[in-house]
Order: sequence, then structure tokens, then C-alpha cells
Amino acid sequence: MKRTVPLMIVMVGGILMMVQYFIPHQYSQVIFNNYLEWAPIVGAFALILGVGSLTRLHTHKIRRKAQNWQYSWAVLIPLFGMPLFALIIPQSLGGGSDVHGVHDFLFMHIQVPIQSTMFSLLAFYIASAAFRAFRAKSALATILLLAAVIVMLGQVPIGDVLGKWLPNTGLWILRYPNLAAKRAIMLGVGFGMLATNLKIIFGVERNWLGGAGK
Amino acid sequence: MSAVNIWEKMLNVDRRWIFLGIGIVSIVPFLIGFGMPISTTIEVEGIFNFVNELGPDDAIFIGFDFAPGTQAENMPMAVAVMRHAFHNHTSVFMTAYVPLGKGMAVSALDYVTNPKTDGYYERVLYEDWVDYREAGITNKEDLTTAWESDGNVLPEGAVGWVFEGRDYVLLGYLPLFHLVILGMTGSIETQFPVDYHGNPIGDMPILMEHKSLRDVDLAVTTSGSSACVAWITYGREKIGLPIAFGVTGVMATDYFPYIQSGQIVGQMGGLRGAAEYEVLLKENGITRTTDKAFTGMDVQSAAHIFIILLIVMGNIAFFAGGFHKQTRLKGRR
Amino acid sequence: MRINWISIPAALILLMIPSLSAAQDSVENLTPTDDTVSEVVTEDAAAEKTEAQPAAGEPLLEPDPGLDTPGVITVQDKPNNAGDQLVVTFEPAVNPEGIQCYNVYRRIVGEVSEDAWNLVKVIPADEPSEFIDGYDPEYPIEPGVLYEYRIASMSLEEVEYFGPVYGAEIAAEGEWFHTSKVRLLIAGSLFIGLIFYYFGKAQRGTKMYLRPIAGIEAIDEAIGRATEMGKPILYVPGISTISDVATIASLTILGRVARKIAEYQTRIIVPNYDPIVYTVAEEVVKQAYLEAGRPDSYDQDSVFFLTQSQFAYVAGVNGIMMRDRPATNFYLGMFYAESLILAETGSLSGAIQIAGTDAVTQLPFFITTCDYTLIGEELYAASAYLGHEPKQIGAVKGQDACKAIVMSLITLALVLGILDLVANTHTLDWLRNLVTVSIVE
Amino acid sequence: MYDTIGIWVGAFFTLAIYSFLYKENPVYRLAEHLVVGISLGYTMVLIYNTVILPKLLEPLFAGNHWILIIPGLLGLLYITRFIPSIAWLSRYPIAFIMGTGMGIGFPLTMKAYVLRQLEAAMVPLYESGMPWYEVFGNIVMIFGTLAALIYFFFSKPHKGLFFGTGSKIGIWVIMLGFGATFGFTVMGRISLLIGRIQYLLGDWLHLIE
Repeated sequence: MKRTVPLMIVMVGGILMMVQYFIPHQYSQVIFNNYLEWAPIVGAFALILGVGSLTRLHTHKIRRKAQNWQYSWAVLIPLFGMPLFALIIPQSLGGGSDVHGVHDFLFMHIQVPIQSTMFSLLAFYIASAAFRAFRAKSALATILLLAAVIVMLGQVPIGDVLGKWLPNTGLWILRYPNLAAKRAIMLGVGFGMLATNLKIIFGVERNWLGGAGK
Repeated sequence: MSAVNIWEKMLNVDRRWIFLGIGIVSIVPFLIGFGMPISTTIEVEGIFNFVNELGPDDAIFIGFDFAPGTQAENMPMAVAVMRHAFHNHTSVFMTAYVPLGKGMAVSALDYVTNPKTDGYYERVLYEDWVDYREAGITNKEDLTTAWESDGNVLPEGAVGWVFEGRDYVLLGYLPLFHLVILGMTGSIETQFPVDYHGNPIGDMPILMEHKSLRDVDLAVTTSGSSACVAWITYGREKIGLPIAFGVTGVMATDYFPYIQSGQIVGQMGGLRGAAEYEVLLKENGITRTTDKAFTGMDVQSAAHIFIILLIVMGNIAFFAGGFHKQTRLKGRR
Repeated sequence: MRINWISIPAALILLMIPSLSAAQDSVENLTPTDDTVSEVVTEDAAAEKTEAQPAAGEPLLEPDPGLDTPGVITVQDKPNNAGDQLVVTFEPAVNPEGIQCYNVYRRIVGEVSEDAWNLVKVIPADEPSEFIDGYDPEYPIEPGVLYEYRIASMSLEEVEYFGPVYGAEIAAEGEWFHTSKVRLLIAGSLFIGLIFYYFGKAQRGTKMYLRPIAGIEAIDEAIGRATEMGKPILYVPGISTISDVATIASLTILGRVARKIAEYQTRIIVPNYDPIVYTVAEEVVKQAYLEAGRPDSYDQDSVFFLTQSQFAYVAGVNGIMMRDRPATNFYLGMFYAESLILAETGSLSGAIQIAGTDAVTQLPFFITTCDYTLIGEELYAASAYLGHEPKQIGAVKGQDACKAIVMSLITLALVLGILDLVANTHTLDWLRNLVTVSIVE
Repeated sequence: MYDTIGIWVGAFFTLAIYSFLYKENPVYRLAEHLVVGISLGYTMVLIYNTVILPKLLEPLFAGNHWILIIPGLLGLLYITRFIPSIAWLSRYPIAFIMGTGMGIGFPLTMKAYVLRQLEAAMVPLYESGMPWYEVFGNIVMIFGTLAALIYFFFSKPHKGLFFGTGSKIGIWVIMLGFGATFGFTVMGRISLLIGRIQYLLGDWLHLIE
């Protein structure tokens, strides 16, 4: 019941979908169309897991007055404020159409700038790492860095100014050796994915069951 | 003080100085502005030419398959393609593979239809042209003529009208989007009964002419994750839908095999790819000016040079200081 | 071992024979045979021939007697579908002058009301006079239902001139196998077959060879060095969930590393990003100490949950690196943008760094900053090698066999390509056709 | 007014994140926590509006789609994850999504990742009118793919002419590929910074267009 049934669901579902692909008949299509209707509904509820564990984590923090517990309010208030403002009081801040509600304000003017900026921090770290950690320690690392420098110069306008051979060499690396490497990796990863698919369908790989008791 | 110590001191410089350096290098070119020219590559031309061949009877999908984190790279691509399609009166469907992508689609549309944008399109909301729809005027040219003959004047600076439900429809996000792509190969309406405003899409002229992905001519996925591959696996391989990629620089090199194998018509890689598209738009007279991506490329040049210098200097310090002699592992490569 | 290598060319031949026959099948499918073409029934053709019906909303215009209508309509069942598509072919009008487009109408046989006719397709006059009916989700074709068609020529003034009604004698029917997917079926079966063959072999206890992976030696050496220096070891299991293959591989390697550490009596630090990965990692380390016979030296605080926010996690791990100064850092599992920040700080703290991930975009950073890097599949293989789970090794073997097939085919293509160049033949196209899967279903 | 306030708030949080470059601080911590809450809250609204309401509740209350109770209940089982004694029930919906997803993915992955790539690797080295660098490129591409595959081959030791040399060439090709990735990654990270600077200098301060 606890392990066997889920493993059976996986196996039956997996084989059914695999076989379905080769059968164009209407009965097989009916199964497939029903699945297309059901899967998003089941999948949507997975969000409960995320919301639940986040709420639990932060209420614990607040209750135990753990380090930096005050910030947990900064997670919980918008977490439940967003649905509140969107669904129950979707009123507008700027007047007029519904696009200017609190919900959209939080998304457009807090979420978007913060998330974009988070990623752009990497530009600073890359510069720092370029100086302090990217070393041509071995022949292979040297090739890597050389190719990187050529591609970096070739991709920006100044590369054209420095000499036409730079962007051309950069593009050649991208179109041929890079393609060969990526195709080999793709084929390997493809087989790896297929094998993982099979291992999960036939219950060889069971780690995904983990974390919910034996 | 021995020579080694100088190198060591140099390598251990407070990294905030380097942070400051990259900050300066990224701001100064904006204020000066070199406007260095950008040559275009066949990867981007492939997409441009494909979209350029399309007309009022055709439709494309633009997938906003990225989160705000990568909008700096993905947004200019989506905007450029959208402006190209609007210029050719090709219908545009907008979808999102990731939840936050819906917000990205909204802001892309806001940008293209914002009077502050150079060469913007004046947006007509779905409910605003209901009378024309009911009178059966849904053909693009007829609609514009009828609309203008009723006293609506194109505002100054705008280059054309776009009618919601006729020239574009914003469908938005659904979970397990790869299955949504599969479902749309049969019917778009069953997947998205309403658009993001809640208007039933079944009555929209755009949907009446393009009922499933089979009636769509191209899907451009602008993506910051492997989401773009789902369009190939579930759209291209299922019904042969042509796909074009607009991906972040980080991912761009991984997808060259798809170009060579013909699984995608082309690819815009990172800000450079977007800038190339903007250049193509300008060269072909579709827009008057280039946009944000092109402006950013000067900074990109400066920053690349700066980073290459850092790599070179770092390695000089490393080897001159003799740090490479501290061999660590036998099995190292 | 020897038997495996013989099986590969044999499998190759197996792959080729049916696909060749499939190639012929699909050619046959394209040329219609007589019995699949329906006999056409004409029904009061003469009566409707000249009847003109104005389109809705248009004023009645003088019928233009010059506008010709299309001729015979033939209907075939489209193969390889759910019985929801028909191939409709018609003879275009002999005199196409003045025709803007053809409007194709369909109704179910027996329905007589005038609104039973549905406009299912509009074909511009200059386009091919064959189309597939049933793609329109609004007017689907039901399997087993007989339909009638009639086509109108539409003039430039949008007046319709109707041609005769033709009834299809066959109804659409679903098929039980998609013939153009034969190659895919063969490739899939071959893959499944090979994987299961090696699963079986592994379970029967056959010792299978996997080449030594240099990373494993590096791991042991690095642990030894940390012991000598009396400093702890940091193990970062990546920031993905338990369903990620890389995470699973990382946890297997963690078991081995923890066991060595327990033997050497060194300290291990495992900060976690994902709560579920955390619980599993804790189990793995405890188990390793137990196996090493030192359950009492297991430190409760060595495995812990840090935070589930990417940059906060990095900040936390960096803090550990600067405070505890571990002698060795392991970064094994799935990494994203944080890889760079981790590896940079680690390299500055002077630690030996061993990384391994299948995240291609992060690998370059690991290669330039770490002492040793397991690239992509090497990580899986290393975990299979260390995990001693026979089926995992079997899977690696099975994948290798498939790679061998792919490599032989590419080599064969290379040879044939040169042959084509020298002898002016077309053998490469023939080989390519064997592995080509059609896109449109 | 709405837009102006919005841009000032956005600029404040942008600078809050950048303050982390100098030192970890309370404002940064606030921004970091806010983003976690908002993004999940946003997703909740979205899922409710796009799935739960139109695909489950509306058809159910319309009364003719009772069958949808099954996926609804199956989805609700996720909640059991929080009740330790019956937490195992949450494996059912996971198994449903996992199994069917794996099944659907199998043939499609086989097609897109393996057969298509195999077909595309079978190209002629030379066709009339090809410039030398393309011919050379094709040679590099075919032999490079083979060599890189040899590198990822685990059943034979990397010794001898075929496996030894092959894997060595393979790793060189892989390194060239990684070099390209490296260059593009740097480009990507800088682009994101450029985006933010355009926001700060343009949208906020109006110093640039």
C-alpha cells in the first residue's frame, strides 16, 4: 500500500503512455485526452507542498524567535497577501483598469527588479573570479580559456573592429567543435535520460519515494 | 618584501575593488555611447527571414518562457519579434511556460504599446471594438479602415493599430506546459478557454483562423531555461511546427546541434542575438531605431575586454608568484 | 565481455532490416491503391450545378454564368490516425477565371436541414486541390460516420456557386499501429532490450568491467590530505531536489566519502539546500559511520539544513569556508549560478576542490577553478562504480552499448560519404533514410 | 504617479540587492525574503485562476463533469505530506505525474535527442561549392563527435590507439565546447547587469534614453 501501489501507478502509467504513442486509434486518443485534462489538475495541487513547507518553516522560526526571525514576516505577509489582493480585494491603485492593483504592483515593482538584480550580481562575481580563480593550470584549462577569450571577443562589436578573423574564428568554434562536443553530450544525456525513465518506470530507481516514511 | 609577496598581495586584493571596476566599466559606455556596428549571423537571419515571409493570414506564437531573472536578455528578443510580427500584421499568440512568464508577457506588450516607446503600436482592447466584430468586420485591413473612418485617429508617434483578439491574444501560463503544447496541437481553445483578461477566446477572430498549432506558422520561444526544448520535443516532433529559439547566452552554445539538424529555424543567443535582430529590423525599415539590446552592446564590449584583462593579469600573478608549483593532487588535470 | 561486442553488430543488422522494410511500407502508403479510394456517388448533381447561393450579408448579385465549379470529389481515410481525419481531393474547376477560392462544405449523410452543412475549409484557387479534413477542432470528424461533401467556387464579389454533392463511401477509421513510427519502435525496443539484458546480467552476478575513473583516486587522496592537516572536509550535495539524477549520484558518492572519513576520523560538514535531500543525506552519513564501525563518532551537527534560498545558501557556505577553513571541498550534484561563487571562495581559501556535475553551463567554471572535475556522465558512472548496485552498473553498460551503435552508424556514414564522393554513388542518403523519423504524423 | 512610485520602489530594491556586494545587511535580507514570498504568492494566484477555477471548479459546479473529482482528490492527497502518519499517501499523486511523464517522454526523447541527432551527424564531408573552412569544420564535427563519445565510454580503458587517442581528442573537443560556453556565460551575466543599469540610469534617473 505504501510503496507497492505508487510503484504500480508509475509502472502502469508509464507503460500506458509509452504504448499509447504508437497507437493512433481513437480509444488510445480518448485515454490521452483525458490525461491531458487531468494532469494539470493533479499537478496544480503540488503547489500546496511548496506553500505548506514554506509556511511551516517560517512560522516555526517566528515562534522559536530563531535568528533573524523578523524577516520571516517578509515572507509570510506577501505570500498570503498576494492571493488576498488578487482574488478578494483586486482594487486598483492608479484608477482605471485592473492591471494596476496591489497584486501587480508587488510583482512588477518588487519581484521583477529584485529577481533581475539577483542574477546580475553574477556579473560582479565573474569579474572577481576571472582575476582570482580562473587559472590556466593545465593544458586543458588553457584551451578552455583561450577558446573562451576568442568567443568573448568575437561576440561583441569590438571584435569586428580588432579584426574580422576574431568573430569568424569564434563562430567557427561555435558551429563545429562546440557542436560536436554538445552533440556527444546530448546523445550521452539522452541515453541517460532514457535509462532513468526506464529505471523509474520499472521501479529500479526508487529514491523519489524518499522522505515520507517507510 | 619579496617578489612573491607582491604577487600574493595582488591576488588577495579586496574583491570589492574589482566589483567597483566592473561597475564603472558598465556605466561609462552608456554615458559616452560608441554605437559600434554589429554584423549579423545566419542563426539570427534565419528567424528574421522566416518571420519576414509571413503575412496577415499567418500567425506566430511567442513563448515568454523566462522568469524576471533573465528578462534583460530575453525581453529584447521577444519585443523585437513582436514588433516584426505587428509590422507584418501577422497574428501573435503569447504564452508562458513558467508562472512568472505571464507577467513578462504583459510587460512586453505594455512596452510595445507604450507611447513612450519609439514607433509604438496603439492597442485596442477586445471590448472596445465589439461593435465591429458583431458587424462581421474582422479582416485586418477592413477593420483598420472601418475603425479609422469612425473618427479614431492614430496618435502621433504610433505606427499602427493592434486589435486584441485580432492581432494578438495573451493566453498566459498553465502548469505542466509541455502537456499544454501537446494539447494545443489538437485545439488551442481546449487548453485556454479564456485569455488572461477572462475573455472567451473561442469568439476571437484570431482563434477562428488559427484553431490549433497546425494552423500556426512559427513558435518563437524566448527562454532562460531548458523550457525551450519542450517546444521541440512536444511541438516540432509531434506536428512539425517550425520553432525558433531565443535563449540566454548561458544556454546558447548547447543548442547549436538543433540548428545544424534543422530542428529549429534559427537562434538568438543572448543580448548579442537580440541586438542582431534589432539591427535587421532597422536595416529593413521595419523600425526606425534599434532598441535596448543594441545600446547594451557597447557596454558588453567594454566589460568583455575588462574581464579578459583580469584573467590575463590573474594568471600572470599566479605563475609569476610561483603558486602553480604548489602541486596538489596526482590525478589532477 | 566478448559476447557483448558480438551482439552489437548483430543488433545493428536487426535495426536495419525492419527499418528497410518500413521504408518500403511508407512508400507504399503514399500511393493509394484502388480499394482505399471510395467510389463516388453523385447525387442530383445536375440540379445543383448552376444554383448560386449568395454569401450571408452580401447583396444579391447577378449570377455570373461564367464561373465554373469544381468537379469530382474523392475521399480517402487518412492512415495512422484516430479515425478523425479524411483526405479530400477534388478536381479544380476547368475554367478558373474569376474564382477567388473554393469553400468546402461537409455534412453527415442523412442530415437534410440546410444548416447541416459546415464550412470546413477555404482553399485559395491557386493552392493544391487536396487537403486533410479534421484538423479543425470545431468541426471534428467522428470515426465510423459517413459524410457528404460539396464545394462552392467563390467569385471575387464573394458570391458562391455550388458544385454537386458527393458522398464518401468510406468512413474514417482509427488504426491500431502507426506505421511511420516503426523505426522509433525498433530503436526504443532495442534500447529497452539492451538495458534489460545488462540488468539481467548484473543481477546474475556477472562481474562487469567499468574503466577506472580518475576522480575516485583523487577523492581518496584528498581525504587523506585533510586527515594529515587535521582540517575538516566540506561536502556540498548541490542545490537540486531528490528527483534529480545528479543529486542521487551525489548522495551515493557521499556515502563512500563519509565512510572513508569515519575510518580516518576526520570531520565532515554537509550543508543542505533542499529539506528532503537533507533527510536523505543525514541517513546516508549515519549509515556510513555505522558501516565503518564507528557509529559513536558520528557528530549530530555535521549534516544540517542551511536555507532554501540560492544566494543565502551560497553566503552560508562561504561563511563556513572562511571560518572553518576546510582542507578539501567537494561540490558534487546539480549546480546553477552559485557554482562560480562557491568555487572562487574555495580556491581562495586554499582548499583542494573536487567538483562534479551534469550542468554543462557550470562545468567550465569548475574546470578552471577546481583541481578535479567529473564531467557530466562521469558523475553518474562514478556513483554507479562506488555504489556497487549491480543494476546501476548494468544501466551504464547498456547505455555504452547504445553509444557503440551510434558510433558505428556515424562511422559507417563517414565511410559511405567518402565512397559517394569518390565513386559518385548515393549510399549516404540510403543510410540516412534508415534513421530518419518523419516529423509530421 | 503609479508608474513613478513603482520605479522608485524598484530602484530602491535594486540598490538593496547591490548593497550585498559591499556587505551583507538588513535591507538586503529584507529584499531576499520578500522575493520568496511574492513569487510563491503570485504562482498561487496564477494556478487558481488558470487551473483550479476554469478546469476543476467551474466544470464541477456546472454539474456535468463529475469525473473530475478523481484528479481533484488525487491532487488533494499532496496535503497528507504534512500529516506524518499518512504522509505516504502523497506518493500517489507524485507517482501519477512521474510515471505518465516518464512514459510520454520516452519515445519523444528517443526521437529528439537520439535519432534526430544521429541523422544530423551523418553529413557528407564535402559538397560542391563548399569553402575550405566548412569542409574542415565538417571533418572536425564528425570526428569530434566520435571522439567525445569515446571519452564518455566507460566499458573500455582509455588505452591504445582507438580508445586512448580517441578519448584524448575527445576531451580537447569538449574543452573547446566548454570554452565557448564559458564565453557565452560571461556575456549572459554581463547582459543581465546591463539590463539593470538601463533600468537605473534610464527608467529611474532618465540619464540615458
